[in-house]
Amino acid sequence: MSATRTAPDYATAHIKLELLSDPIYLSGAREMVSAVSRRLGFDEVTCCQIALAVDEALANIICHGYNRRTDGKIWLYLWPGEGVPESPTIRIVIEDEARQVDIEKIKSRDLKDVRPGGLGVHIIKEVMDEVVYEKRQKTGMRLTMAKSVCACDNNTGGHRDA
Amino acid sequence: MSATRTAPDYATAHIKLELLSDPIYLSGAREMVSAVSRRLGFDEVTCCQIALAVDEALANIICHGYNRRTDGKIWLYLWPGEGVPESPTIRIVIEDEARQVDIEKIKSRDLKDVRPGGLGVHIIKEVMDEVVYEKRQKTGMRLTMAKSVCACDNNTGGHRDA
Amino acid sequence: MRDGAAIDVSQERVGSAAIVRVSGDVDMTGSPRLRDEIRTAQDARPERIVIDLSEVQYMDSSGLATLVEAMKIAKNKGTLLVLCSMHDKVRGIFEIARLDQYFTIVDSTDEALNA
Amino acid sequence: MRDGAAIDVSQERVGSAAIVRVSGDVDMTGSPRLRDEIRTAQDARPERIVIDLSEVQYMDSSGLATLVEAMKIAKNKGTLLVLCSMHDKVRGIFEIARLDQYFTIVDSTDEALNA
Ligand SMILES: Nc1ncnc2c1ncn2[C@@H]1O[C@H](COP(=O)(O)OP(=O)(O)O)[C@@H](O)[C@H]1O
Ligand SMILES: Nc1ncnc2c1ncn2[C@@H]1O[C@H](COP(=O)(O)OP(=O)(O)O)[C@@H](O)[C@H]1O
Repeated sequence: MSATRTAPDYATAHIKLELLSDPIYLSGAREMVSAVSRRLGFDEVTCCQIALAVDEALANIICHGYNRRTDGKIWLYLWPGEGVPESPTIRIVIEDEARQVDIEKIKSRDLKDVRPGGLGVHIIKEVMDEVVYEKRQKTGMRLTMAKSVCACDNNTGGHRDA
Repeated sequence: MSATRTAPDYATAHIKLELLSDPIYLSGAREMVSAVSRRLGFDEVTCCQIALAVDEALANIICHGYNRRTDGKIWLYLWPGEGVPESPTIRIVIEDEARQVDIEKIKSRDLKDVRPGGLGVHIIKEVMDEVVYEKRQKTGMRLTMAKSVCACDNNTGGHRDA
Repeated sequence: MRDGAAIDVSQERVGSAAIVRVSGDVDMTGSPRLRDEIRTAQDARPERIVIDLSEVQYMDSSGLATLVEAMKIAKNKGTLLVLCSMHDKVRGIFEIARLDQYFTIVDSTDEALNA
Repeated sequence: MRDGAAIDVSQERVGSAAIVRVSGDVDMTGSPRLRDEIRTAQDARPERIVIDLSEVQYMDSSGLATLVEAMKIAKNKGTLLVLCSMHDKVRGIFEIARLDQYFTIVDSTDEALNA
């Protein structure tokens, strides 16, 4: 989950969203991703889950990356998968210029140790098929997430047992 | 309605969205704008109207600017107004690299001459407070739109008589 | 290829009337499908076409264009065309376009079948 | 200054119970308001706190954190805390976080008042 990759091919993204690290823009970002997912062919539940993953990722960048500064920048890139609406795919890359943290530290609490907080990263990993955190070249972090639904299976993800 | 202006101060935009001129992304763009408008303090009806104006503007760029090519680029910039939630303001700039047209030609049909089509620009002007079309410096068009609700009036726009 | 439309359109025959039911967003991606379905309904030459918009949360000018075209054809053919169960949000755009008087708009399918 | 929260929270006393009603999106902007309202309810030391989520279409982990905290305080004070009328979309996130067993979740306010 922490492989080092080269930067994505930004130029091929179908959608690029740059927003300030202000929590008031979380809903705009997730509604956009949710609406696009729907048009790509994902069912309602999966659209909500993809939007939730985006919301959790952005909230973490705002809280942990920018320490709740509201003037930081966040970039979201979106690629639809090739293919039929029965097997939609979406790839999302989220980048920031916030502080860099060691990848091992990006993890939620033990689920059994119930206390407020410490669930965002778990939710992201549960809901998406592919989740890779990495440090960007110079500054900030990059999160790459992908989700596919195969026409042949009914598993829309999210409720698997860990 | 066709004053020539200098380019907006892109760097100060709170949100920048770049998307392909593919109609499947219309819903993502308008849902984003609608959600942001809601957080800025606009009421439900006004949020829908602002989203509608954005949708009409993007659809026109796709149809008339890019002649339905789906690989053109469109940029949307968004600025919130300063001020209290009781008097929200939003400013939206939409730009393209499509063909340039004379500003006088960007107008809807006479409303009395009922026929299919020819309503988008009318809707945009009816719904927003400020609507300015202009040619960009080298290529493409720019549309600047703004909407405010004054705490002191109940006119949320859109149903005025022309 | 995906067509990206978030719309469903179906039709039903009730006596001499055709009911066209739409759900989803009637925007540039959805309007062509609505247009096709209304055409099919019109080709069967019903006395009345009812377009049920109860499940439509969003419509833009491409939807208006589709309905204006349908109305023109209906008038030509002497068919009655009635819109019903429109949400306030959707009615707003008919008012902005001054089309609320051009169409017959009623509250329910029942009313539309008997209007 | 705008606070950007798209949430409304109110409360009502019904006998020895406090009902906290939430509507809107319980995300990072909305959760602090929910937290305040639950605190106020808890300070009045009711026997039971019912959190009515019927008008909540969206919740993220900040909402879960707020409710887990409320539950911890409730357990400390010997108050019963019950969640009710949760949408399936919202229940999904409780399941993902394995919190569906941690909370008492019922279908209606009536049930919550009598559970
Ligand atoms: N974008 C990020 N930048 C820096 N640290 C992060 C980021 N996302 C997550 N983390 C780290 O991972 C931890 C777990 O995150 P999460 O599961 O979302 O729970 P919480 O945010 O409630 O602590 C955080 O406490 C933080 O240390
Ligand atoms: N972004 C644009 N680029 C080029 N021409 C445009 C653009 N927007 C509007 N127009 C012109 O304005 C006219 C009126 O637009 P509109 O009122 O939306 O009706 P319609 O799109 O149905 O023709 C269009 O026919 C077109 O000639």
